[in-house]
Amino acid sequence: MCLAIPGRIVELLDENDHFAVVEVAGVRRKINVDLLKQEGVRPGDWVLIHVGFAMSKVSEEQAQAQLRLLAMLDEEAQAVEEVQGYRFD
Amino acid sequence: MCLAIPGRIVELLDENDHFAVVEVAGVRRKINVDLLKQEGVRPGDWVLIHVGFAMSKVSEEQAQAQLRLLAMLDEEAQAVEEVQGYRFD
Amino acid sequence: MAEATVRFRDTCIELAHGAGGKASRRLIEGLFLPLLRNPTLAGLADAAVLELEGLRLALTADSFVVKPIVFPGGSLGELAINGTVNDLAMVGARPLALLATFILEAGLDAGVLETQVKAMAQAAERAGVPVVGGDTKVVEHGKADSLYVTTAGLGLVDPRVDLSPKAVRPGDQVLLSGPIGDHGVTVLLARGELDLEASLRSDTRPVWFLVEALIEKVASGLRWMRDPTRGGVATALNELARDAGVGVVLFEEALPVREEVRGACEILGLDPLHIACEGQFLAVVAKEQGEAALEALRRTPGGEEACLVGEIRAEPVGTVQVLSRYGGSRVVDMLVGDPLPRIC
Amino acid sequence: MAEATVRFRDTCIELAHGAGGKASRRLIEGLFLPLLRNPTLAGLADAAVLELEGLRLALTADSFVVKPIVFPGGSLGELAINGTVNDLAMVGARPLALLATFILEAGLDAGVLETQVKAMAQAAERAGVPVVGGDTKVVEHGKADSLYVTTAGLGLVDPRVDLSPKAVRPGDQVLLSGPIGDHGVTVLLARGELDLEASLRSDTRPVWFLVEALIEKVASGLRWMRDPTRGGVATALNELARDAGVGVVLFEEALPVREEVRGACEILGLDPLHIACEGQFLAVVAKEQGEAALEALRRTPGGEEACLVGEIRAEPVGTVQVLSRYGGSRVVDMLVGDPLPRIC
Amino acid sequence: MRYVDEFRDPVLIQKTAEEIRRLIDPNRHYRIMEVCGGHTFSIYRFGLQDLLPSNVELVHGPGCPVCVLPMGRVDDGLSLSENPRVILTAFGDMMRVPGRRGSPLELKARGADIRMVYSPLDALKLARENPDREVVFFAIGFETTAPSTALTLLRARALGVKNFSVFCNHVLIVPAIRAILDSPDMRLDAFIGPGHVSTVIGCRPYEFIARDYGKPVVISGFEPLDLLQSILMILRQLREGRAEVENQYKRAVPWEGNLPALRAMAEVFELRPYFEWRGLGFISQSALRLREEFAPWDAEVRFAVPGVRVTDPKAAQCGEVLKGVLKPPQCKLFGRECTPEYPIGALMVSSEGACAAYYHHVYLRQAAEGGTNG
Amino acid sequence: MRYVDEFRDPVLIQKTAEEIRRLIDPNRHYRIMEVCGGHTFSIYRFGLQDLLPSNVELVHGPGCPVCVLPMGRVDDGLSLSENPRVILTAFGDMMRVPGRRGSPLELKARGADIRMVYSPLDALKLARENPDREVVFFAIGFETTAPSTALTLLRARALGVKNFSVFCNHVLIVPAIRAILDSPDMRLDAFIGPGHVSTVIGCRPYEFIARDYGKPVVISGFEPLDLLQSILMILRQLREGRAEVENQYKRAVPWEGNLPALRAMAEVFELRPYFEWRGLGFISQSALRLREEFAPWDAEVRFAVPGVRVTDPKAAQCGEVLKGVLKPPQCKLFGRECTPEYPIGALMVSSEGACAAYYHHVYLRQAAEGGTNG
Ligand code: SF4
Ligand code: SF4
Ligand SMILES: [Mg+2]
Ligand SMILES: [Mg+2]
Ligand SMILES: [Mg+2]
Ligand SMILES: [Mg+2]
Ligand SMILES: [Mg+2]
Ligand SMILES: [Mg+2]
Ligand SMILES: [Mg+2]
Ligand SMILES: [Mg+2]
Ligand SMILES: [Mg+2]
Ligand SMILES: [Mg+2]
Repeated sequence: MCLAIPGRIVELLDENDHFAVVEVAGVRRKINVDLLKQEGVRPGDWVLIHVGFAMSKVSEEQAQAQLRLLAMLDEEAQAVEEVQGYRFD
Repeated sequence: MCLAIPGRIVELLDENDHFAVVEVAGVRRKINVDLLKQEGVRPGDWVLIHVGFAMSKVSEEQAQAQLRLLAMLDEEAQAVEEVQGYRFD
Repeated sequence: MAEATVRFRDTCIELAHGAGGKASRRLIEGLFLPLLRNPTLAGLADAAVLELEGLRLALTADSFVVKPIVFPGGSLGELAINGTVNDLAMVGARPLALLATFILEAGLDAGVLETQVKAMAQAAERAGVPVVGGDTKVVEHGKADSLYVTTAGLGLVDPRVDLSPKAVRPGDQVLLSGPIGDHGVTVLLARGELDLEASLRSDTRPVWFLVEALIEKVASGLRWMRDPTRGGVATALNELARDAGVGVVLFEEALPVREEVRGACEILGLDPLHIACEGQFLAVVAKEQGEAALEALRRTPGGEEACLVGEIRAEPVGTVQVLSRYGGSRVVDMLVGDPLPRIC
Repeated sequence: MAEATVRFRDTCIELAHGAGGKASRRLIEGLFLPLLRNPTLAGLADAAVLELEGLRLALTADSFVVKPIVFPGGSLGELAINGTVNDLAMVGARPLALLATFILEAGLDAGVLETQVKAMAQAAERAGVPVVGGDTKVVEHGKADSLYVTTAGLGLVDPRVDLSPKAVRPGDQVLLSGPIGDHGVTVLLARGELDLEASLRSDTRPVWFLVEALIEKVASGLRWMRDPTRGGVATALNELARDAGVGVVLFEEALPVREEVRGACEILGLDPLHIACEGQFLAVVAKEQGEAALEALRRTPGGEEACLVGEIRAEPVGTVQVLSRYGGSRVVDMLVGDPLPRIC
Repeated sequence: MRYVDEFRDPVLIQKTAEEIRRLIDPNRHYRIMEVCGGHTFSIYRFGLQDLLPSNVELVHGPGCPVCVLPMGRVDDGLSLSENPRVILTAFGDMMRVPGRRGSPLELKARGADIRMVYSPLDALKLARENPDREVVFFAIGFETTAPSTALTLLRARALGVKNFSVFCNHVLIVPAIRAILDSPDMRLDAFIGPGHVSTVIGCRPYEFIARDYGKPVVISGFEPLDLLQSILMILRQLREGRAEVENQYKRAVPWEGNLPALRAMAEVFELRPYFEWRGLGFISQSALRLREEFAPWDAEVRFAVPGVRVTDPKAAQCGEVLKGVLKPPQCKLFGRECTPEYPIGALMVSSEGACAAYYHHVYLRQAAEGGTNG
Repeated sequence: MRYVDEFRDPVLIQKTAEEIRRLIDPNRHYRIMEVCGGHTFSIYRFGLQDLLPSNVELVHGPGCPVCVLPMGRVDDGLSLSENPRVILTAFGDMMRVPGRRGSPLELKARGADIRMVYSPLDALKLARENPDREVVFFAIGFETTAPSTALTLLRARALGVKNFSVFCNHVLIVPAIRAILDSPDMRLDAFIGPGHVSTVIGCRPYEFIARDYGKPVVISGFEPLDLLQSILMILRQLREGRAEVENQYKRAVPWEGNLPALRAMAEVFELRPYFEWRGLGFISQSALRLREEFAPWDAEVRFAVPGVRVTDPKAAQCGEVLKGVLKPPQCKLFGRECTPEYPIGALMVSSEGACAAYYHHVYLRQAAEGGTNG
């Protein structure tokens, strides 16, 4: 359920920041960004898009951390430790 | 103006004789015969049809008389007399 | 490509532009022909003829949108086969293969489609031509009226004939394969809007068998043929008169019109000469061979009612005249617009 | 005629029956083929091939109903020409002549028609094929959506090739002439309902020039071709897998898909393998000649993006599998119904 | 007796034509107006001019209902179709008549719901079949047609049909004839009286023509023999110096007309104080409107009708042609700007219109005879 | 970083898969339910089963919004389209879902005005563009989708749009998971938690699963690396005897969820006391309806909705499949009466439905491998 797609904010559309243009692999659409009011969105931010709404911001930091972690999976000892550290805290 | 076509009544359609079926060269249509109420129409009668209404009865007698008259046009002396007699009286 | 001159000036397409009369001709000559021009383009002919390795191939296509799709004596599907077979026959071509494409309205009852495809299969078998391919598209509900069928046909032109308006000469005879207007009047009545009833049937049928008989007998004297579909005999002959630079004369008394067709036309103020046929054709033959041609037609099953209906004259160029027994004459033009009942 | 067995059981025609996927196949195989059966009937092939006096003639017809009628990179009229030229090309036939029939909606702006006919004239010129005939019908306002065009084509099959699913062998290579899905996604976005924008253009173009290059180079090794229009690459290859009794394997990484097409498909939950192309084709060639074939395509203008996308395997029969770099695999079926966005 | 072919008999036609030739004074020019468009059509349809001596000139009158309708009325009627609830119905005759924004057919092509009917009763039926729509009947026609509209309205009232109404354009032929007689251009010798109108109004209403203006009137049928005989009867009157109303069409026209028809008309309609005719201008008491009791079925009451007046194109001489003052080809637009394919005036639309009839039956032949550039 | 291809990296995928293989106990059978249909789709789409040891079994859960909608609700919604004033709008996902009288697509084929929208905002826009029509949005979806409906309704109210309404079928995933956990058939070892739902509700609502039922939950993204890593994290918990809620999808899911979204939902919706789920039966407090303040925009208030209950065909085992008790091919109709071409249950319609996914990605291949009759 709930197909959601990461897209990049390329433009904020109105004064009250209700709408923004996002781009997904060269495809653009106007979406509603009211759900990210608190955090605020800016051009360049990545967001998850679902049925024309931005649902959450996508964190590059977290993404890099995940990929780093997985890359180290075969560096065994270290990996075990890290993966355990990745447990939710 | 006023295309009207001779057709033959083949059937009366309702109790009050509002409608009848007429036939024109094998083509049939339901028409309204209210305008001929006074004279009355019966199957076999010929009527002039205009926009779905019977406008008048067609008299075979008058038609025959006309054709007879025209046939005698070259029987000159007689014709002259007859044609004058055909004048409306 | 050099910029073509579009002479079509109507701003909006109307039914008349598809009715086969003057507006159709305006659209074809003013827009299609200038834009698509090339040496083979058929223009207003029934089929295009194309030379390939010594063979003359005939190609034609027509779309069929008739309403209702089933009517006494035929159906849209049957028409779609016969119409294309006949267009091939009109250039002297034996039909070899047909293609059929369907535009279906979403929501169409599958049984209705099946009936139409069956009618097509039967008509194709009767005409002796296989349907070798096709296509199906479905458009949204309300974006078509049940179904539209387009057929295309490939034929091989009989090597013995060479048909063209340019071959027509004063003195030639005009033959007609049978009574006119049956199809058009049948469909008009079948729509039900006019509330007229008559025991008429569409004349839809393949005429290749009749054409073949004609070719066998009088190939050298055969000048031109045309199936008088939309626009009727009057339009077909007006086009001939213009394209050939001749006058055409019809003998009113000789024109075969069934009683019911005449009756419906009287009621509606229409001229049978403007009403479509779907199983008849006009043929112009050299005077010397007129008798033989007529006999060949009449001897062939389905050709019994063929008759001589007119002749070609040098003048007045570009007109079709109808001569009556009593010496009156009238000029019959191409159909203007769709045939509309004249009533009041 | 023996009573044919109609196996089509759907009660009502839906858009899916014209979408080129499973429902289309069901309609064609269940209704059209049994009723119209004959030795030449093309069935699901792009074009029928017919022997005449030692020549192999190809015949094909398609109706075009695309909305909107003008979209980035093309138009209905352009599609109508290219689509038929390409269907001829897919059986190895050089296009010789086209026919075009029009179903026009009363009220259509004449300028719109002119634009489409011009697009057709230009496309025909680009493809080097004359439009030799046609037909025009007008239906009442609201009984069509602007205009529908049907084109039929005649081609001459190159004597050097003999294409058929039956010629396909395990080990053969699957080539693709360029990136997929451009047309389908462009049109989907051009409808405007989804409010998506991308700088995509339809890939509509004639591919005969590419096919010709292929024939010149590897005629003997060319087994089968197909333009993956409605239903896309997945449907075309599933049909091949079934008709040839082979398995088809595609290499996920090798499939050329433009970024924007990939993006739109991600957003809408669609698979690019189900999206229509109008200027690409699939070719199966003998393994030994795969390299030469690819080179021939890439050397020809418009073929630069051609690539090897898969191979034929003996098993599993009747399936198309996509293999990913990391060892995963998935089966891709024919399109079921019209491609519908998956959203929530 | 089928009342058709019998009156097209070649032998009798020749005989009658010969008698006409025998009767005329070769030094006199005869101008006879056939009032009715149906006669105009028959004359061309049967090539009757070919049978008449060249000094017997048939002049086409105003009896073509679509021809005399001013373009403003056409536009008024068509404006009703802009209401999406309205189904506008009209006879086939109306469908190609040009309004300012196109003919009914053109508006229909662009999406208006305009339908052709054969009878006003069919329009009423349509209303009963479409209770959620408003069906308006665009009524046109002379006294022949008006009774059918009247009966249809009486029926609508009796059946309580509330979504049916009539846009009434019925006109009366007799005031139009009087207007022509009063025109200073008038150069007519006699009238062929309208056969079908007369089945309703009878023969008496024409008596003033004979009495006050001294012009013979012969009420005529529509077959070749009818028209030839009527011409013969007129020529006899002229030769004998008589001016009377005679009834050639006795087989269909009773002297008194049709009383039920006249009664129905009287019940439903009243005279408009004046009405504009194309070309003839305003003629008082020359048209009908619905009585107040029929207001619920009167489209002019129920809908906002703009009431536009549109002047014909300057060069168009429809009015002069309608009055018989000019022959169609004398109009500067004839055959050039104005053709049956692109009509400017209604006279070029209806096959009963003088211009269309002349175009098809005379002009085309003459053009062809004059060369291929015609 | 594009957040797509990076998570499909073949080297990392192989590494993670290897780590999974290294970690498992070959003598143990692992049954892990992916709650979310999006996960089901990804698993098949990327062929992830091929990468997993055969004793790691992924069980498909109830997280496919069209799958869990009982046919009665589908019929109720579709019945609205019988009103000719109504334009019924729905996501593409709904269009092929069978109701008793056909799917939305079939009804549309027969003339109903049913349109696909990408966003509820598009339905609202349609309403503003068609002021003379009634636009109804057939709302489906879990907590991910409900906020968008809520915001759309708030917008409709703010703009005063009166011809827009919502037929609300939003359901909540947490009560459904509890129902599965409480089912006597339950034999699951752990859950892959729904990533996109969690962007709204955060991670806390799953804690009862770990705490009360002792099952690990890992909230997961949808790319191959996300799912493999989540399985790895679950296997680690199981190996270490832990049962915790972990968040693999940290790049998108905040622990607390999305407060504005939760607030909008609370403002517009209230819990239904109970709601029927296909296969799972009535689950209390498992769905949302519009609050009384939104009655003017509530299609169930504004229109007569029949409220039909339709039992699934007897042999259909959608419910058992939805609960993870049966695998799709264990349903007697699977692949025979029920196929993607002729679906009987919604699970065979949506590409997120367990049956459709299994059919396309497993069954077809197996059938082919088993010979051509498959
Ligand atoms: S030619 Fe045309 S404009 Fe002139 S009088 Fe006739 S209808 Fe009127
Ligand atoms: S196969 Fe069909 S009927 Fe059986 S569980 Fe799946 S969707 Fe339901
Ligand atoms: Mg023809
Ligand atoms: Mg043709
Ligand atoms: Mg038949
Ligand atoms: Mg034809
Ligand atoms: Mg096709
Ligand atoms: Mg193809
Ligand atoms: Mg084709
Ligand atoms: Mg282009
Ligand atoms: Mg094609
Ligand atoms: Mg044609």
